[in-house]
Amino acid sequence: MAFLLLRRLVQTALILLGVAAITFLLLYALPADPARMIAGRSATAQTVANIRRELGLDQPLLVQFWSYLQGLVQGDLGRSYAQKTDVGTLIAARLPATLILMAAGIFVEVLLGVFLGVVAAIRRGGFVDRLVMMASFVGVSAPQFVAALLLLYVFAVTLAWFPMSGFGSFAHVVLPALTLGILGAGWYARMVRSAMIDVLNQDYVRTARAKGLSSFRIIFRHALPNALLPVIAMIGIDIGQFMSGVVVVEAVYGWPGIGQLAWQAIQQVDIPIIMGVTLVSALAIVLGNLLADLVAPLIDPRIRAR
Amino acid sequence: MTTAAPVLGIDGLCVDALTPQGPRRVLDAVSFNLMSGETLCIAGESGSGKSVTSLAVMGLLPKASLRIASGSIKLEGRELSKLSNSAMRSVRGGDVAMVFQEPMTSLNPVMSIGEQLTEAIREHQGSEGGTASAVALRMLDAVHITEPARRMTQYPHELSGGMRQRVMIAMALSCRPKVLIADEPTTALDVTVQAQILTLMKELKREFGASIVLITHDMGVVAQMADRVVIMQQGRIVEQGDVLPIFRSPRERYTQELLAAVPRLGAHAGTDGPPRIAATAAASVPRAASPVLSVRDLAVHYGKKPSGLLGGKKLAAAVSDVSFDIFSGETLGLVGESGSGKSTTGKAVLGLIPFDGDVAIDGQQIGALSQRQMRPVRRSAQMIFQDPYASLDPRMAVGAAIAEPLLIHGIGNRSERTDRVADLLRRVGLGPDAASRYPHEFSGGQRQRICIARALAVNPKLIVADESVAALDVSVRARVLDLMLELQETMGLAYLFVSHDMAVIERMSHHVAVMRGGRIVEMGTRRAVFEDPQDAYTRALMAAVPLPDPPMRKSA
Amino acid sequence: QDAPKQGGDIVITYKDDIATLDPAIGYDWVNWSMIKSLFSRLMDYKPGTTELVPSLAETFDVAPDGLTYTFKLRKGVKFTNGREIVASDVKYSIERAVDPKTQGPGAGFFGAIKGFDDLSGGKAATLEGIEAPDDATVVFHLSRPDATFLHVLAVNFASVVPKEAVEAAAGDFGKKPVGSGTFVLRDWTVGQSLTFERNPDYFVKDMPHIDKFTVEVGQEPLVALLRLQKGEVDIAGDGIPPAKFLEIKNSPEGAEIIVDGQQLHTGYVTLNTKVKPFDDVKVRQAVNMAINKERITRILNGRATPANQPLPPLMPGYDKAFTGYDYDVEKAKALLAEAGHGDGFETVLYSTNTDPQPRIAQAIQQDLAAIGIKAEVRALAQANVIAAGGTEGEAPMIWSGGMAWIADFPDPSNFYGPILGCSGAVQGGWNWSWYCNEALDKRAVAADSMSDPAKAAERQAEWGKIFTDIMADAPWVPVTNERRVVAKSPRMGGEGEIYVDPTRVINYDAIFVKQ
Amino acid sequence: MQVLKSMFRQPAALFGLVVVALVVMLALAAPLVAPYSPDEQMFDGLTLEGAPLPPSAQFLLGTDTLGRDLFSRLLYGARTSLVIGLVANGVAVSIGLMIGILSGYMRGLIGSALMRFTDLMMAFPALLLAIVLAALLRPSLWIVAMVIALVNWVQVARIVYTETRGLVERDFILAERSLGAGHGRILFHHILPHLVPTAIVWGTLGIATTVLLEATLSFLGIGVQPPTPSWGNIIFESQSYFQAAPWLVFIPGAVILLTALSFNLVGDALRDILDPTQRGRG
Ligand SMILES: Nc1ncnc2c1ncn2[C@@H]1O[C@H](COP(=O)(O)OP(=O)(O)OP(=O)(O)O)[C@@H](O)[C@H]1O
Ligand SMILES: Nc1ncnc2c1ncn2[C@@H]1O[C@H](COP(=O)(O)OP(=O)(O)OP(=O)(O)O)[C@@H](O)[C@H]1O
Ligand SMILES: [Mg+2]
Ligand SMILES: [Mg+2]
Repeated sequence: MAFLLLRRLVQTALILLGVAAITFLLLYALPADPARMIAGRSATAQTVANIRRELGLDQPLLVQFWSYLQGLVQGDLGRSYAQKTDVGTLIAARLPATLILMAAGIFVEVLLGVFLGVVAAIRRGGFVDRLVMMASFVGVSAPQFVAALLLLYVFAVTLAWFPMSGFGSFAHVVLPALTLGILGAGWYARMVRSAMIDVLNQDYVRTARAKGLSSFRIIFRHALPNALLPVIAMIGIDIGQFMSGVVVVEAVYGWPGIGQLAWQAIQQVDIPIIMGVTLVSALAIVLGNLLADLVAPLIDPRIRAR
Repeated sequence: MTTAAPVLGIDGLCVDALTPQGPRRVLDAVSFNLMSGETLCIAGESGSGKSVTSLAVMGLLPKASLRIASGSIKLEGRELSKLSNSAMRSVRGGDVAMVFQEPMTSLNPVMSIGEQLTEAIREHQGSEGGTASAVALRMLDAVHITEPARRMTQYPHELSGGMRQRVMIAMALSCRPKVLIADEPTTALDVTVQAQILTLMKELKREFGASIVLITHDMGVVAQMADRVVIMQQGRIVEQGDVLPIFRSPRERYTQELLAAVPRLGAHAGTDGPPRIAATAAASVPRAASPVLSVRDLAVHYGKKPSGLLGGKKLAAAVSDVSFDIFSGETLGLVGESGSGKSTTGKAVLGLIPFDGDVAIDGQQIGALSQRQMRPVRRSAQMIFQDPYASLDPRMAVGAAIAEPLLIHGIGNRSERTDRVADLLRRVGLGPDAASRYPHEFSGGQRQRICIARALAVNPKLIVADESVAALDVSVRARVLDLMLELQETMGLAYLFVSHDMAVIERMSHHVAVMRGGRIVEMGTRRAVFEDPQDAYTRALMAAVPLPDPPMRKSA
Repeated sequence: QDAPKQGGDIVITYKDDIATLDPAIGYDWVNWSMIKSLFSRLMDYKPGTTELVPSLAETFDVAPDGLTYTFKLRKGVKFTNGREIVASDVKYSIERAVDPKTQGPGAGFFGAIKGFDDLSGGKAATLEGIEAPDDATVVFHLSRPDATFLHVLAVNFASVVPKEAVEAAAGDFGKKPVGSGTFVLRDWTVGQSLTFERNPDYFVKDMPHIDKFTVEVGQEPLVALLRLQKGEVDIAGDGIPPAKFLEIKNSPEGAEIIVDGQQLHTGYVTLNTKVKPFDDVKVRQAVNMAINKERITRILNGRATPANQPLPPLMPGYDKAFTGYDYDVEKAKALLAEAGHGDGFETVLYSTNTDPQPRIAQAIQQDLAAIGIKAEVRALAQANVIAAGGTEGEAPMIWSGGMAWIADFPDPSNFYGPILGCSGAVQGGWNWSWYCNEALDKRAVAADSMSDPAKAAERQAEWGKIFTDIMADAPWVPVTNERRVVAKSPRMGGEGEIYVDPTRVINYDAIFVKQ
Repeated sequence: MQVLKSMFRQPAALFGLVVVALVVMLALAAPLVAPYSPDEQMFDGLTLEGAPLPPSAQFLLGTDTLGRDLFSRLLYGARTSLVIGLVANGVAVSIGLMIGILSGYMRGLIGSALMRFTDLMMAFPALLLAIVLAALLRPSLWIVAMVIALVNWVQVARIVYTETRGLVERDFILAERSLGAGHGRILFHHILPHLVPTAIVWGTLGIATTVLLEATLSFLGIGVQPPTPSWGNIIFESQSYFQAAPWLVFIPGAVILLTALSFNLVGDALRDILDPTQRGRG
């Protein structure tokens, strides 16, 4: 077990290295010149050249990458071009917000999705099932921006149950998490529904019923765990999405997460920040997947670690 | 005989199977009563509707495919078929408990044995965790499972077929139900355990006044257990009555046939091999110089391989020091305690699980072969798995499943394959319409026959048959066994024949090996082992075989 | 208008994070006005106007040859760390802005100071052109006359910073700024908010008016507006998004909320003079006539006015009499035919991808189609458009919206060099028309040398002429002069101009709360 | 044929089938059906203040912020969006299925390497790839389709991988091996069919999300460029107008929803028909 973990950690490091290398390459394939973005419109060619030299952008690509890696091993993510601050500090400042939103969002998503999926599977073909199906499609077809604003209108402006914007208290996290949860729950609901339909036809569910167990226990203790494998995988995937891809919701609710940082950095070609965010979210994704792989055998004892 | 109202009364029960072609009647006007403290045995043809009847009583018919068309089911005068779901819940498990036919798929793969046992106890007796698990442990002990405490923490896939069956029984008995419906409860058990289980059920009946519906193919069990007997065929009850009259003077033709077909231990005493079936076969095929299957020092460990760095789990051998040869045209019968490693041996000799030691099929060491190199070997060596349902792809029509080995090994063209499938189905006693149906639409015995047909499809040289006739009623079983013998004679097939039914072993085997605790404790010719058993365990096995004769029970 | 009242805390929102508050580095329109308020400079502008006034300097004196500027510093002005400002601080601050190590974008502004090339080329550590003969006197020696030099001393890059604080911050001065402006940065929660408090020791009495302002970043403009309407926010810094503009404008409280002011901005389409067929002046003129600017201002809900010359109306030198090219499809077609493109041609029009820019690009696209020019619109992230513009032969047409020139200081010269002069028509430059007219360049240099304040009017006229003359070559299609729209809560007081200050966007020093 | 017949028996599936057919036909017949050119910014398509017009007899579904007819744009947009939703998403699901199955099935080095490759692809910022491609290539529908396929397959692969890992441990796979079935046969005849439900979920929910994703990508400059309409960019262009001009957001949103839903209805019916364990239901 420990050995396996060790192996996966080494693989994780390799994946991160791969991500770093590809990202670096891609960023330098961009025609946009970070030095010019920093220098702005009034700068003379000399100023631009100076900035480029100071940033080390005039070095060969490999040299740049190498020195980046050297910094990386020492835990140094570099300095932002535009903000002239440690990238590590910038990311660390936003990490708590991202992690909180991730946890809350996934919580809502999974809770809602699993619940709806189970209900739909039980009431298969019925009205409730249709309704859940509709709802899940509304969720995935809704543009995030509009959905977020609608929720904001209803719950923050009209009802004033929650603050409109900001970060700090539990009330603040409710709406963004709800938005993400509602939009993402459709996936879970559909996956759970189809897995549950399969499981509910299995003999062991029949056995459980023969024991006279409550429907609740049959569904949630006997059937659901057998349908959870894809959900676990989905959570692994979602961790990645949340680490880098919730710009819109963050923006609408003024949530100081990493998404906004990344988005701004991309606009400004602030390579160190892009690299930093990429690596951090890559790490989260790999860890998420690792977690999913480790949890799967716990849920299904038949899957023994290979 | 009391005149009191029956505990369970079934009257005119009709069940339809819903098919794309419209409803098909699988139960037709079934009526019988179960009196308090009585044991009612249902015997009959495979696929005759025994399991469907019991499912109907439990209210557990699969909604998607089976539906009660008419009739009533009354428990102590209460109509069950009209009960609400929640009212039915307290009946299930508490008043009526059931042991299902297929233990492999009837246990939840992701829950530990302990949890599956205790939850029912808690549900119906409201005992706290501690007492519930104490009860569970006691029940496991009562069904004679080895190391019951360890089993509590294990998962179904880690248990042998027989162990799972015993878990199922323990589960059903743990709540002390008024009515116990047991669908082939002892099919997968060796006879010594079977005897113990049957005793247990009798005790239960005596202690708690429970009534029992016992579905079984084993006329020995019927004779030993039944107060009354119901004989079913094609969804109908052909005969019912007290056990003695039925055994003594069966009225219906089918009942007569059924009883006539019952194999009796010792029927073949004094002979060396199985009886000859095919008149056309050569008088005697000379024994080949080299064996079809040669096994030396086989050992199998379950669990993780120890990994160099930090060490893995400590491994217990499920099988060790197993060596034997099987020559073509011969059968090695493998008997033994449940969990003794029979299935494990069977899987290992076909290279389906990792093993240590040497296994040679047709002279070829399989340990070192790649998947590709294995393929021709697979054609000549087939396996019939202990659990037919689990070993069939639920999404593949039965016809396709049987044709699959043909396809895999590139035998015949499309129409030849269709013909071959139809032929095989006929030979194992299934209608040609079976080809287009799916595994879940069959009875346990029918599925077993499908698996046999699939193994026979490619005309292999060696078949590992793991309890492969356990779920068949005696008449079909006799036909299937005859078929297997005939193939052996005509084509020189070799069998590794795993069974707990001593009569069947006696009928089929040239040689017999007895396993216990992962080792072979006794091996020899059939005659030697059956007529002069050396090992104490073998002797116990012989003694425990139930005799299909009610009066003898009384005098015993 | 009522007189400014003292006191009050306000909340301001922006979408983008504040990059830095280091005056030598910060160069976007959001931090520009904050830096202005954190620091002081020798020169500054009267709030809401383009009028230069001495600030840290008490008096100044320009030598007749225009090559020497002498400033006398105000006495007793202190940095917020308590130390008094001396002349050497001015010298240090400007040298810091020029020093390549600082990686500051504004170095080029100081190009006229003697020794600039040595310092920026890394050959010297100081600027020989700045002298601090005593604590109260700073003397600048220029290598060429520069009529905009006083403006240069008013841009943020000329802000005076204390050396000890810069060094103490160890490279993080942008997050821990120390200056002598109207406000002090009290708190900065990265990614969330910044709090500025008034500097009680500011050298002008009763400046600033408010006690404190909190800047919340990462705020979606639409939401900021909602919060403003609920009273949670006092100024929505990003203004009113197009989608909301009409609704707010036509609402009863609209007039109170909307501040709509002119800025030094022109939106234009560059026509790449090095790319066929835009190398033909007739084609460029035809394009100028083809674009229906009225319609575009309508799409912008009337928040802009049609433009006909590069200079915006607020800029000194703007020629009111000039009418440029009128919208005339027939004439445009005729010109195209004359140039041999009667059947039209295909080309590409770049634009940034933030609303409403792609929409305007599409409006232009449709107008071009009317005279037979099939333009493919390519809406990209800003950095990519800038890269395409600065690559020779790459982008035939660029709609400048979103990146358009907003002047650093209110002088016409600021609208020429990088964007229309030969010096900008280089790889990586900002002259996306790649227009280089040596004769005009010479006239521009000449005009900038007229540093004698007495000749200011003459210089302005000459600059105005340069820009109208450029239009004869039509390297641009001046399309609109956009007004800036800021939303403020009704309790905020002050003229519109201080919310849309031509030199600093929001003038935090001048705004006040009405109570 | 049998399949089609079974489908006609289910009202939901029939509804789905009809909508799908309608959408496809309308997309093909857009030039014949559309009342205006999708790109024409009509003079009378905006109010004097420059606001878009709500649905009316003249403009059936109203106009957008440039004064173009929304109905016509939706018709033409169907072409782009169907390609994205069906082709791009279809390719993504197929690749994901393939790689997921393989990595879940294969033991040892290859399986593990495949999964790590998927992890790598997943950890890699797709947005960045899109931006770089946008900057380097001439944007086109096919490039955006390619990027979407490239981005989306990974997630499918992940799910399929986990499910496959559960499936290979089932007894019938062991039974297949005993018959001598090769890897290919086990993979495609015995594991793949069990993944059909998953594939249908992703295939149909994916239609909606990829249609929206396309808009994000066009926004980044890759993919269809203005004024070519797609359902996604119609919404995106006007999403902040959802109050001022709700028809600009909610009508295309409903169209996407309805289309994805209809495909799902068809897919679900197909799955039920193909899934023997669900047969016989009334
Ligand atoms: N889910 C189902 N759908 C359709 N037909 C079914 C289904 N289950 C059972 N059948 C059919 O109903 C009949 C009775 O089956 P049942 O399982 O009761 O047989 P059985 O008497 O228990 O046989 P065995 O001894 O082989 O277990 C069989 O013909 C079987 O094929
Ligand atoms: N996958 C597994 N993991 C761990 N232990 C296992 C596994 N499969 C079987 N065993 C153990 O191996 C031993 C032998 O099991 P096997 O299935 O070979 O018994 P068997 O002789 O076939 O019994 P039965 O007659 O009950 O089928 C048992 O103790 C069982 O618990
Ligand atoms: Mg049965
Ligand atoms: Mg076994």
